[in-house]
Amino acid sequence: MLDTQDDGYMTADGRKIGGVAMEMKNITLRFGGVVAIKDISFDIRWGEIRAIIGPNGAGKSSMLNVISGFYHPQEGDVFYKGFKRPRMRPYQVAQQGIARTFQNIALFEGMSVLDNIMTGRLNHMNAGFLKQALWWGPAAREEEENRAKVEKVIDFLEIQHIRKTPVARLPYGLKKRVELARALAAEPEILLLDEPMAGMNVEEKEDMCRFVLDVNDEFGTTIVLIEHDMGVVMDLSDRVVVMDYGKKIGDGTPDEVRNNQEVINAYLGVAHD
Amino acid sequence: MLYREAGDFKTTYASDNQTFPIRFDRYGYYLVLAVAFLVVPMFINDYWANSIVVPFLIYAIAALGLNILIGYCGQLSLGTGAFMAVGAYACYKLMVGMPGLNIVFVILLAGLVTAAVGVLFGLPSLRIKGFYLAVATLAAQFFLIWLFTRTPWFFNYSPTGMISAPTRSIFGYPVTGPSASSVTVYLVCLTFVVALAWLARNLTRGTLGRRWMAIRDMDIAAEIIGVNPLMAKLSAFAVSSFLVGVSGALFFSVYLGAAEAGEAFGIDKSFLVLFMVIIGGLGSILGSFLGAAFLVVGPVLLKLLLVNQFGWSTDLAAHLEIMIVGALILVFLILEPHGLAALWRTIKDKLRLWPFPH
Amino acid sequence: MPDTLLFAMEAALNGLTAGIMYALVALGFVLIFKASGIFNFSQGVMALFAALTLVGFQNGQIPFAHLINAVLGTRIHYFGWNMPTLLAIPATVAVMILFAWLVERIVLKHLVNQEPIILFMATIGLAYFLEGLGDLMWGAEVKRLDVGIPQGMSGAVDDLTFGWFGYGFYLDTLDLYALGIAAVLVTVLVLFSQFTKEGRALRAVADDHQAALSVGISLRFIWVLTWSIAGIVALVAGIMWGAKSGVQFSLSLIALKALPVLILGGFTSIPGAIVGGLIIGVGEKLFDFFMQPFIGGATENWFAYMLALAFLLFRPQGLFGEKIIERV
Amino acid sequence: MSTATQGALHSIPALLARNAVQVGTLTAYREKEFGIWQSWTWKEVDAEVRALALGFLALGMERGDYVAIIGRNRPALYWSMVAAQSVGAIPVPIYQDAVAEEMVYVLEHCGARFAICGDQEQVDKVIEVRARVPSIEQIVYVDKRGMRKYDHSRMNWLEDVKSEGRAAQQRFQPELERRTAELTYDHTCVMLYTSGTTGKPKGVVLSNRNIIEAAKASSEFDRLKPTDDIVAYLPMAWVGDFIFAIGQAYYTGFCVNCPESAATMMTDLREIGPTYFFAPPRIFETMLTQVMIRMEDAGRTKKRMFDKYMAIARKVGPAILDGKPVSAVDRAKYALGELLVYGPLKNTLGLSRIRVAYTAGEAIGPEIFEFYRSLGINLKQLYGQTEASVFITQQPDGEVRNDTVGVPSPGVEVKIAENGEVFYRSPGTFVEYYKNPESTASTKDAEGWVATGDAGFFEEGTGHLRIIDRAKDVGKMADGSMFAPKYVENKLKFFPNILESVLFGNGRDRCVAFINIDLSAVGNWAERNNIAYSSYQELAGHPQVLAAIQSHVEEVNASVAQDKMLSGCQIHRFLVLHKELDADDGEMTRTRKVRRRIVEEKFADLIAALYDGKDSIYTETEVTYEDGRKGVLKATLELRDAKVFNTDAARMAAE
Repeated sequence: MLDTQDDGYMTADGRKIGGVAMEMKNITLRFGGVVAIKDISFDIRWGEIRAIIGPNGAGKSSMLNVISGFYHPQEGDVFYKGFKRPRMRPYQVAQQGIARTFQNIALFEGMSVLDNIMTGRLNHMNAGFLKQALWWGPAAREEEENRAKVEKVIDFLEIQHIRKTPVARLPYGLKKRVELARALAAEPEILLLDEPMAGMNVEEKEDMCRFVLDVNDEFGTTIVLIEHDMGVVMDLSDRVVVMDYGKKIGDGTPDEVRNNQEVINAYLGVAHD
Repeated sequence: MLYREAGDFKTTYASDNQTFPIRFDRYGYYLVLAVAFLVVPMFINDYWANSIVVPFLIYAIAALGLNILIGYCGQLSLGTGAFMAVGAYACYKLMVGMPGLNIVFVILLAGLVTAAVGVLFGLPSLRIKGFYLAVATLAAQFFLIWLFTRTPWFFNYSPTGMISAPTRSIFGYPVTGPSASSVTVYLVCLTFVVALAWLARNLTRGTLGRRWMAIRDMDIAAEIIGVNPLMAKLSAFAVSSFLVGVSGALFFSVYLGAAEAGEAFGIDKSFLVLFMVIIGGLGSILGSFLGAAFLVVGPVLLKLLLVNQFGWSTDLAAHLEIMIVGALILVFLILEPHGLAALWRTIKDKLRLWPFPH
Repeated sequence: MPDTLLFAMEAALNGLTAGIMYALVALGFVLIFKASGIFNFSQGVMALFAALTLVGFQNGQIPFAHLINAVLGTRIHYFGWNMPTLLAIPATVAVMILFAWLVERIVLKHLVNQEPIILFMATIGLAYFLEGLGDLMWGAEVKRLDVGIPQGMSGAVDDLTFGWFGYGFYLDTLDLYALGIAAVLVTVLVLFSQFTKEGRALRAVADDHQAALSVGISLRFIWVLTWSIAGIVALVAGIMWGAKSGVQFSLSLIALKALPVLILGGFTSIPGAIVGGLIIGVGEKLFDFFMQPFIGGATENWFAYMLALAFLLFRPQGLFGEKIIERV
Repeated sequence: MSTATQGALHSIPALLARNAVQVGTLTAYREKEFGIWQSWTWKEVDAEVRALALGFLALGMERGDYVAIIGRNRPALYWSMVAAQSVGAIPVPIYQDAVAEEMVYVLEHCGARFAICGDQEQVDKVIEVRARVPSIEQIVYVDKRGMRKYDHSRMNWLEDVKSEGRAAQQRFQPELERRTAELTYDHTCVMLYTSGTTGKPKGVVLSNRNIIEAAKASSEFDRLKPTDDIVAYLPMAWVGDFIFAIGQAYYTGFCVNCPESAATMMTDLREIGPTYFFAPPRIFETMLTQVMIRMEDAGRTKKRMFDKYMAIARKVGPAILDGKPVSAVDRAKYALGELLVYGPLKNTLGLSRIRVAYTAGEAIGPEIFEFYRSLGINLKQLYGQTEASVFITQQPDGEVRNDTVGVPSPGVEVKIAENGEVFYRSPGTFVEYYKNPESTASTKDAEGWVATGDAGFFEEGTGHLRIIDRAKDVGKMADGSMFAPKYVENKLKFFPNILESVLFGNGRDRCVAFINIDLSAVGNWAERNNIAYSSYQELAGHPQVLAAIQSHVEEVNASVAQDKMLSGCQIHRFLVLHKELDADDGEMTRTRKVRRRIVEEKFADLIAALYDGKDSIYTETEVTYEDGRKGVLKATLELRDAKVFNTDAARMAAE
């Protein structure tokens, strides 16, 4: 069990970070012979922005996939809200209030922006089958209430102008934003961002940073993000986990990490063999 | 060009995501309904009813069903014919078994039975995808047809192995059997079509529809954002099979009157409906109707032209027809993968922007 | 030795020969699937078409005779000469190659990087088109196909088995030849893919499209090539089947039979196709043999599919296919 | 506010109370937000405003306090104005794009105690100037986005103010009723700062009488109905917006629609399809340009059809609109055109429901004006100014022409001084310039006649007023002939390629001109003739562009020459400026009127060069970028001669 006494810390800019929300304990993940993650442990606290960084192939994405229940580690456990998380399907994890975005955009290309974001609300909508079929009272009402919520998100991310556009027609940067919107619409307790700035130009990156901070700030959402762009991460995050070749080589505040010799080596590409 | 949208603004979400948000479309829709229910019955005769209108309506329901499965949920099925057969035979057994039961309920029940069978054959879709699934549904196709032709219980041991619909009526008007007039048949089918299309629309526009489309567009992502694939796929199979079953029941009871599983619901039926969906437009309710209309009216016209005009032999005309249908599928998949519905949409957008090109 | 067992063995033996047919068609599927990731539903119809064409050439039929007569009111049917088989076969091969070329030119070219499902439906359309075309060109009536392969009960087998069990199995000589031809065909294919430049290109593409393209292999050429080969395989299958039970529409239905074969064998494995074919062939015959008393006959119609279905649930990637790891 | 309804309708709150009773269920406001048009009936608005007013009382708003209103057009801000009025305070709308200096001046000058801001951006501006304007006590904001971290000791969210008001109803209701009941026709209704073309802005004090009388007269003039719709998108600090969206809206009780944002203005306009519409000429001009650009890409047949029917429209459209006799054939053709072209066109522009549309502020290009008229849109001109609560003259239906500004509005007297300057007197005439008696005296004499500062004359026969130019700008040339720059500049601006132009020549022997190209029009033209350009400057300097402009200039010369009185104003030399004249650089007012003096000083070197016949000159100009940074623009400009005509020759040419 976790240390329930622990009740967080203050950040430099005076934000209050809560106790431990989720903890990875000695996670090891293999694909056949390949070891993607090797005995990694770290925790995520309520309200913080937690980054996982590392060179390509370090196992960052695999880690995220473990958190979102897409991969099931052969060894180690995930503790969520103080309890050991049983092996569950990804959609069950999502229903526990964990939403995510994907490294190479995973939007539903056949739907409009609005519908895509509405899918984020699925876990909050539960009108019965018949009610939906007859579009009868509760179903219709539910649809409208959730549409209203989604519109708030659309407004928040400033994508009103593309509301009804099919996502297939959107440029890369906007797609990323829509994907974030879809995740936000789920009103997650923990938001996982898989390389949110990958392949963006400077301006788009700045916007995205602003949004990430705003999200954490306005809704107090706990954010876990993967990024290999060091600079971005250091400005954004409260604490950083550094991975390399599936192993954890550093964990702490951006400054601590910056001065960690192993990390420096990993990034300067000092020979691993 | 015809659209006048200035001042046609939305003040509630309900009005914003209604089926026909544009006033002009809405009125057009009402007009079509009015004509279908009030004008057509006055002029319809047996020829039109039997060769075009009724088949169109019945196939429209089947296409709607298949479209929900393929177009909305992305699960390919080649078993439509068999599922129509299930509907038909269920309908037959119910008609014979419970003579007192109103035909409308019989048909709906037949639909439910089919839904159950559909779910059963949908189970593999949880493990397998794409053509693998297609094969699974083919298994349904062949197994079920075999079952219906080989098991006398299904056709009440009739020597011919055929099932034939006894007379049933609604409000005293015979709907099935020889004495049914084409007008009543037409109106019954029309009512079913309108009602079921409305249900389908409601399902596809709401939560369930989004679950389906999420699975269709990217099943992994869908599951990760919280869609339960089991429920999504099975519900799609259920709804789809229900519609197909109802169309099968209608096809047998009010249209054919008598049928034999082998030739009435063979694999060709499966493909015919599949083609309707492809030509009409995957993932579009309207498309299901357009596709059905196209593949019902097309051959009739062709036959009128080749056989009645040019006096060709019917089989020659048939060969040409098969060839043309095949070619059309290719043409559509190449030029307009989203079918007539997409064509319609493009035209509409042009009209809305008129006189501007874009 | 109990008779039932003997009968069962005989049934199995016949099943084996039927299995070869399936295997041959499945082979066509696999070739195209490997090279272009297309699931060619029209493979069976190609067999029918090939057989029709062959017969047409042999009998010196005039293509589209019926159509021409209908349009021009003429009464032409035959050129009035018979083409020797040894000439007709190459001619048919040429036609199949032309067909392959046209398919690439008119259809595939426009469908590159579409989802597989779309391509699949396209081949269904192709199947319909080809079926209509075949009937239009050569007429729909059932035709005898004779390429000089001896038919009828094979005495050799009969004597041999009689010697062993005191009961002579019935086995059609044609099937024996089929066995041989199939074997030859497979070896040729293997040799081709091993020792010719085109063959290597073929395998390269099968392994990795991008890489193959980057080393300058023309995908379009590969497609024409594979479709041609598939066409030839179809012709062989067509000849076998046609010789056995006449050239007619039902021929195209063996395509449907080939699907479960593929499920068993896996979409990408040539040996898989063959083994799968044999399993299905033997399986359905035995199943029918044993179950007939209880559930009635004609179970061949669906047995293969049910087997495949059951199989799918436990090993979706097929006997020889490799496991797929999904990633986001 | 039952008390007010019995009393005379002598204040906006009183009108609101009346509407809540008489047309309570009709929609009063709509705003596009969260994807749909959020709507409020007059009854709801009444409740909102009352809650807000109570909240203001709770915040300690006093009689006579000045309340700054800063932000884009939003219902909440309009309600704040009315709420402020109901507690006896005076709303002072301020241009939201005003730079800090202007804002400081205005806030200081009126000594605002409250600032009500649209969103974070405006709040930041106010906080920035707060140090220098101590009078500001409370800031209220409408949009909560990003405001969480701010120090709220002297700041409130509008919604909180409201709920506080509702909570405090018991306490403040009587006080509120008392204050609202006190309001008379002579209480100040609003104070608007005119961005004077020269010098510091002046605070124009407009009483309830001014606003309501003006609104009354004009509403009746055009028979406005409670079911009418307008789109409020012009700056709230501009008198026009106040008259249309408050004065007339509350007097007739029609609906005010606020767009989602400036960016979506055009789509929102299209969705609403207003029945009553005002826009400055430049808006109509851009619309027309857009139409033409989009039609460029149309297929040939479509293009031909378009041109054919537009020709028909130009021929008979206006006549049909004015109810003049038109042959049946033409009517039929026009009807067909209505189906094929005009109808859809009006629809895509969002103008299909318009009953009355006005343009004013500057002269509008004849073909632009004709274009809209010919489509069957009842576009009219009016002449007015802040000091008059807008209306001085208007064009009655059926007497609409491009070159006049109409007849005196009901209740307005107009006279022309011997120097040609136009004077007027009306119930709408402003009370005074706030804290500025001498300007007041110099503009408005004892009998209440107000000098417009414009030179003009009444046309014989029709009695329509024609404006030549600003009176002070009408100068004399060296040879004593008349110098009317605006007159010529407008003629230039009628060319789509020309955005702005400035004519010089006062006291000189001949005229020269600066010209600004219209980037969208010229840029598009460049694209079609695949002329590459990397910057505005490069495009402006391109020889082909210069050639095109030159031809325009010479056309204008020809037409100017026809009028003996003004033929001296022909342009002998001109140059195309390397930068757009810009409000941020002080070269224009916020309403985009050219600040002649400032331009004259700033570009003295260029003018000089034009006069001493150089054919090119190098110059450096300081510019302000959007983010406030300053920079220097270097350029070498080509100076060109233009052909001039003598009157008789021009006459010949014309005939």
